[in-house]
Amino acid sequence: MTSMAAPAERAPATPGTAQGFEPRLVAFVCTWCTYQAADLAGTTRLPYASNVRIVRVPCTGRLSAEMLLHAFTFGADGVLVSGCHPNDCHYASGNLAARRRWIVFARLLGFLGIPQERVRFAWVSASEGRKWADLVNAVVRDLQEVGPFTDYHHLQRRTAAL
Amino acid sequence: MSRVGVFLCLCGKNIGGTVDVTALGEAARQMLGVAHVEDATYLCSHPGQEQIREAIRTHRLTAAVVAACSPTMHEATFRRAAASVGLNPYLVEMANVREQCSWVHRDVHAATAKAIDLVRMAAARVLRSEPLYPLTVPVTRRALVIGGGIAGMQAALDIAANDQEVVLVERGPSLGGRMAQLSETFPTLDCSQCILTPKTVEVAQNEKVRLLTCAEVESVSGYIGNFQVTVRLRPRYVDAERCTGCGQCEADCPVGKSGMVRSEFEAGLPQSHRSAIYRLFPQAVPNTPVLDPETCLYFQKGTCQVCSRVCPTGAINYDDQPRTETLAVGAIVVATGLEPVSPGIYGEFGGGRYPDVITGLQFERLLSASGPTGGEVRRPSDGRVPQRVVFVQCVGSRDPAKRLPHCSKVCCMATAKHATLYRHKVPGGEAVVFYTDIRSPGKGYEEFVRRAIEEEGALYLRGRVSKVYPEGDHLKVLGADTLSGEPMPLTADLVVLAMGLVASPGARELAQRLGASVDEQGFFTEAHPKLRPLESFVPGIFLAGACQGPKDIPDAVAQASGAAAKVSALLARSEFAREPVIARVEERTCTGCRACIEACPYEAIEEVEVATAKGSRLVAHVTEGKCQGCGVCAGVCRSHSIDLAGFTDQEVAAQIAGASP
Amino acid sequence: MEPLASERTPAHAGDRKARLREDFRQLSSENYARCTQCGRCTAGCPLASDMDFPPARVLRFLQLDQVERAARSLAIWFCVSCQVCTTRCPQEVDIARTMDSLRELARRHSLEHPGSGDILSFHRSLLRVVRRYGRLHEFPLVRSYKLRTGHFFQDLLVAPRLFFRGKIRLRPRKIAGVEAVRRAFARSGVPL
Amino acid sequence: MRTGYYPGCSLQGSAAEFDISVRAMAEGLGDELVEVADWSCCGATAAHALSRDLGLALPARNLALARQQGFAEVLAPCAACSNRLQVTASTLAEDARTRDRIEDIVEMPLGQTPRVWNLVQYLQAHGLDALRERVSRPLAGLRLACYYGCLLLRPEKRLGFDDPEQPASMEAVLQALGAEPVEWPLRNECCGGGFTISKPEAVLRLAGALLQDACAHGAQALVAACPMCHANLDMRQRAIERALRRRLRAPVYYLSEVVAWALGVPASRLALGKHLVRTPEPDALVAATAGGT
Repeated sequence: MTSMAAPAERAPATPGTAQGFEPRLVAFVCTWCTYQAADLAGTTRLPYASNVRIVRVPCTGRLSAEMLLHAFTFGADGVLVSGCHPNDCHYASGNLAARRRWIVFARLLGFLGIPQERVRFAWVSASEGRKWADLVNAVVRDLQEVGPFTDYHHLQRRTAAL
Repeated sequence: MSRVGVFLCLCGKNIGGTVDVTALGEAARQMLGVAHVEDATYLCSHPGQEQIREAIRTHRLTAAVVAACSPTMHEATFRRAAASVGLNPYLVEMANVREQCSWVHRDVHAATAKAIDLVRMAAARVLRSEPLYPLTVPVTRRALVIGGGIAGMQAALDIAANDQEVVLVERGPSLGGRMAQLSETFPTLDCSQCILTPKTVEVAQNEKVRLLTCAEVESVSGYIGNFQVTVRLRPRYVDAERCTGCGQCEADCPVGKSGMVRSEFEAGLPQSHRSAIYRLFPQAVPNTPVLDPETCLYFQKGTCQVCSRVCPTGAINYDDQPRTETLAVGAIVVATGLEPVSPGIYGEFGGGRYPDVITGLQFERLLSASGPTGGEVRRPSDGRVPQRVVFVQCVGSRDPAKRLPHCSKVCCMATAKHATLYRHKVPGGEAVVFYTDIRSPGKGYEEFVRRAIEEEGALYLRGRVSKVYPEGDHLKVLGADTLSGEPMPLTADLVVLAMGLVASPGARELAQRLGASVDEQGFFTEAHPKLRPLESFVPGIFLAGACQGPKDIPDAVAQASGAAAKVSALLARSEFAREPVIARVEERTCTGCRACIEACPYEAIEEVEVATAKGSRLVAHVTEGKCQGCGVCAGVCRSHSIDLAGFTDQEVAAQIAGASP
Repeated sequence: MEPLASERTPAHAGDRKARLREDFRQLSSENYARCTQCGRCTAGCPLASDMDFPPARVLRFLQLDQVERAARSLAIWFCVSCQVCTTRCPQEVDIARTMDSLRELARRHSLEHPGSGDILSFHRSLLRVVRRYGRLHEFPLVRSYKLRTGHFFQDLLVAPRLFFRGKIRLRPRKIAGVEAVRRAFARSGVPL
Repeated sequence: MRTGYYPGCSLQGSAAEFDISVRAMAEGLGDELVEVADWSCCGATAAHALSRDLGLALPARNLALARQQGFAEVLAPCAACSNRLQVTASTLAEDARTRDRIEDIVEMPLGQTPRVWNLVQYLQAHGLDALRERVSRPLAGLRLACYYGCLLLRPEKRLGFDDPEQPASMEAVLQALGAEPVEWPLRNECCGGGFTISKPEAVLRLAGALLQDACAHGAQALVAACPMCHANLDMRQRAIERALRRRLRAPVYYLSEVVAWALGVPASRLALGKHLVRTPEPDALVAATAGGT
């Protein structure tokens, strides 16, 4: 069962504590598909890792590079961006616009010294509650492998007012 | 100086059982800008809402955070409550601590820690929020109904009954849908055609209803109240104005005489055939035949033209071309219905391989007085009257192994009906039914099934069938009776498979064009499984009948009328208020780089000239009516000059910052 | 009458039932709650008519946590591993594997149904020959089977025809790696 | 082309003619079969019936041997052997914990295992068109019933070989040889498998039904690819005739026998005489029925 495989549902320990490291995961999800999927996971009571903090936007196309960087500067060890499946975007093509942007953005990440494995893009539709739960578990597990991300914390003050 | 109120809902034990609400309250009190914290067992209840109103008044709150269920559930509720005491509804933010916390985490510490973060995120966000005021948009007072089955017709008629215009788009050549193929209907056994045809005529004659057949929705743009729909009309090759429906063409068509083409309406029964120019059934509405170029000798071989020669009114037009038409409508009803699973995916039953293994729909046509056998039950292979018919249920239903886990809902009743009608038509015959569970909720349904068993003498065996295969000129059915716990191999003359039901072909593509979503079986997803079963996720697009899930006739009709009522309510007003979540341009910093204009999926942004000290320059401008609030423009703007009201850069940034303690 | 899972007393050292359940869980990871008792396995089973309980009933026992009853059944021995049940199960329960698991369980706790004699003897004779030579040889197999079962006259008509067609080798040879094979037998801990 | 060859125990004994014809067939295809050195029994139906671990360990040892000896592909003509080898390979591939346990049992690494072919897959790998071209004695006018039985097809999820309900791969091979495969519904049903000796009455019933169905659909002979099936259909046929009180005398070819024959391998090298039911050369069979017997 998924919950078995899920990382321990303990309060996220302060990143850096070697043992039982509980990563902080910020998830940017679109309101029409993935947010609904997360709700569905709830209504069907599918347990999953509690490490995730959801930021809801109308469409993943709304997101800008700054927002993701911002998440890292405020202590995220990883970022998950999930919207509607291609062609299922509530706004016709917003998710694809986003997708195109990430291709460019991925390079920027590297340039800024953020390992690509810390940012994950996914497509989860409103009917895929199970997929959402599995996705979060998988990402959190991966982040536990990669370990805490501290390089950006010193920027916190400066970028506080974006 | 802003004063944020934080309201914590225990939702009975739903939240309170997993999240330590006391600790949550303590933490909330420490949060920036929080002036007041209180909790309640059910905030959404009347006393709960009153509690919020009261607190806003007495503590002079300038914003509120409600930590409760998903905003999809109750955001509107709480915003209304706030608005009623003068707090701008957009200064109320929800923290989803139920669906996305207490229901998915079991450890109290983890859940509480997360809940605290969620509340902090919401509080930080709402501090950056500003009051917003609803926009009003004009409403096109015309509805589009997609699908001319019983649900679509009912919806169209009900909307028309409110004196509102309806365009009914049907993919096929005539009205009626699945119901037209049924012989009798359970549980009353009245003839399907007899109760259906009056409705089809009603639709055709209603001057508020515009009927487009051989038509499919090609593209949809716009939004609630203001949809632009492009419809593609396939050529019929028969001029409806001239055609008198005499049927001469149909009668003389050599393809029809040859019996080469099986009739789709007869569910492909081998005994059935149709002409290349044909009507689905004699009482079809419209009564104008349609020519099928795939099977027409003239289109295939360039010779024949018999139909145009025999047509007394010269209505045949081989040069007929496809057309597209764009309609402006305020609301859309989807009524695209369902189709049976193909028997081909069950090789072990040999449906489509062994002639005397047929589907339930094919059996309907064998029973139907207007069917290929004139209502006599005769087997496809040799025309003999079957002395034992074995009905197999749950073929393509309740079968996770075939990725069809759902119950198709109507098959139990349909099978009981088939067994009953067979016994009426072949008194000496044996009807044996293999079922998994008998599901007969519905008025008079259980009684109907019991009658089939007790009075009609159908033998019901609880067990699924493993294999069906020919043995001599009979069929061997390897079944089981799990109640006696014995294998039950039977010999049969005819086997009827109750095929499971999935959304009709093209539903998925249509959903994409509409921006709506469907489930694994292609059924449209409703906006809320319990409270909004008639609406799709897309405002202004409603669901009627089996496109939303398997349904019998009464259910389909009921849902159609419900959807129609919603449409009428929407079209009753010439204007309607919509969410003020739209893009706004800061002209002073806009560089006119056009990035947003390229990015906008709705062509809602254009260039306008603004005066400057030294003449003028071009900046972006948002057309409020067109903007759907996706925010793609704000995502691409390099100078942060275009922002999305309700999801501003500042609000999102604050929410992110709030995620860290 | 065995208790339902819900009524089950916590396992302690002396609790044979609990040990049985534990052993079974180890051998089979199937989720028997998935079975809807639709009977498709029974319907397609070529041996169902010879069994004391049809396959679906054996699964029912497991749903009721009556593991011992399932392991004591004759059905599990009459299963010929044709896999029709597994292939056609709508709920994707691996019934054929379950029969394997129950047979192994029955062996470990010596719960074999008395009627399993011939089939079990054949399996055992076969494996003993394999353990001895590394490969199967029909002559010692049939000899050992007949000794075990006392069916001395079975196939007396066929045997010579087989022999004269050179289908039975009288002098079986051992393979080089026979020791490795024997160790594999030992480690698998299958009682022969 | 150099393919590993895992004959399996039956082919060394009661199914010797199967072994003979497979080797002849491969030669006819210009392929070199190299026997996996010191192979051991796969445990067939008995091992997995009594012990999960032994049921995996015995095939695993042979997979590991084949790997050590550098075979990328291994042909296991016996349906039971190919089934056990393939099931084991896929189980080990997907379940690391089991793999570790079995590695300890067989004292050999099991990380990588060779691709195992059953007889039909082997021919498919050669390409049916290539086969068609090599045919020198087409089986024209010969109506054959392909018998798949269980082990070639099931468990579908692990073997992924052919549609377990309406298989057609053997028919395709026979068509390439010019024969006329008959469609008969019981071709994927069980013949009684390993119960030949331990539960003969069941075998008589099941195999009997199969033989009758095949004949009822106009087959002049059956084609099998499994020694167990062959034993039940051929060796037991007299007993079946007695039980049914009906004369069948239906020859049961091994697939490799008809392929080899069509490729021009002289009958003298095929040992058809080892079958218990008199089994003429295919062309004789055509002549016989043409003569109207």
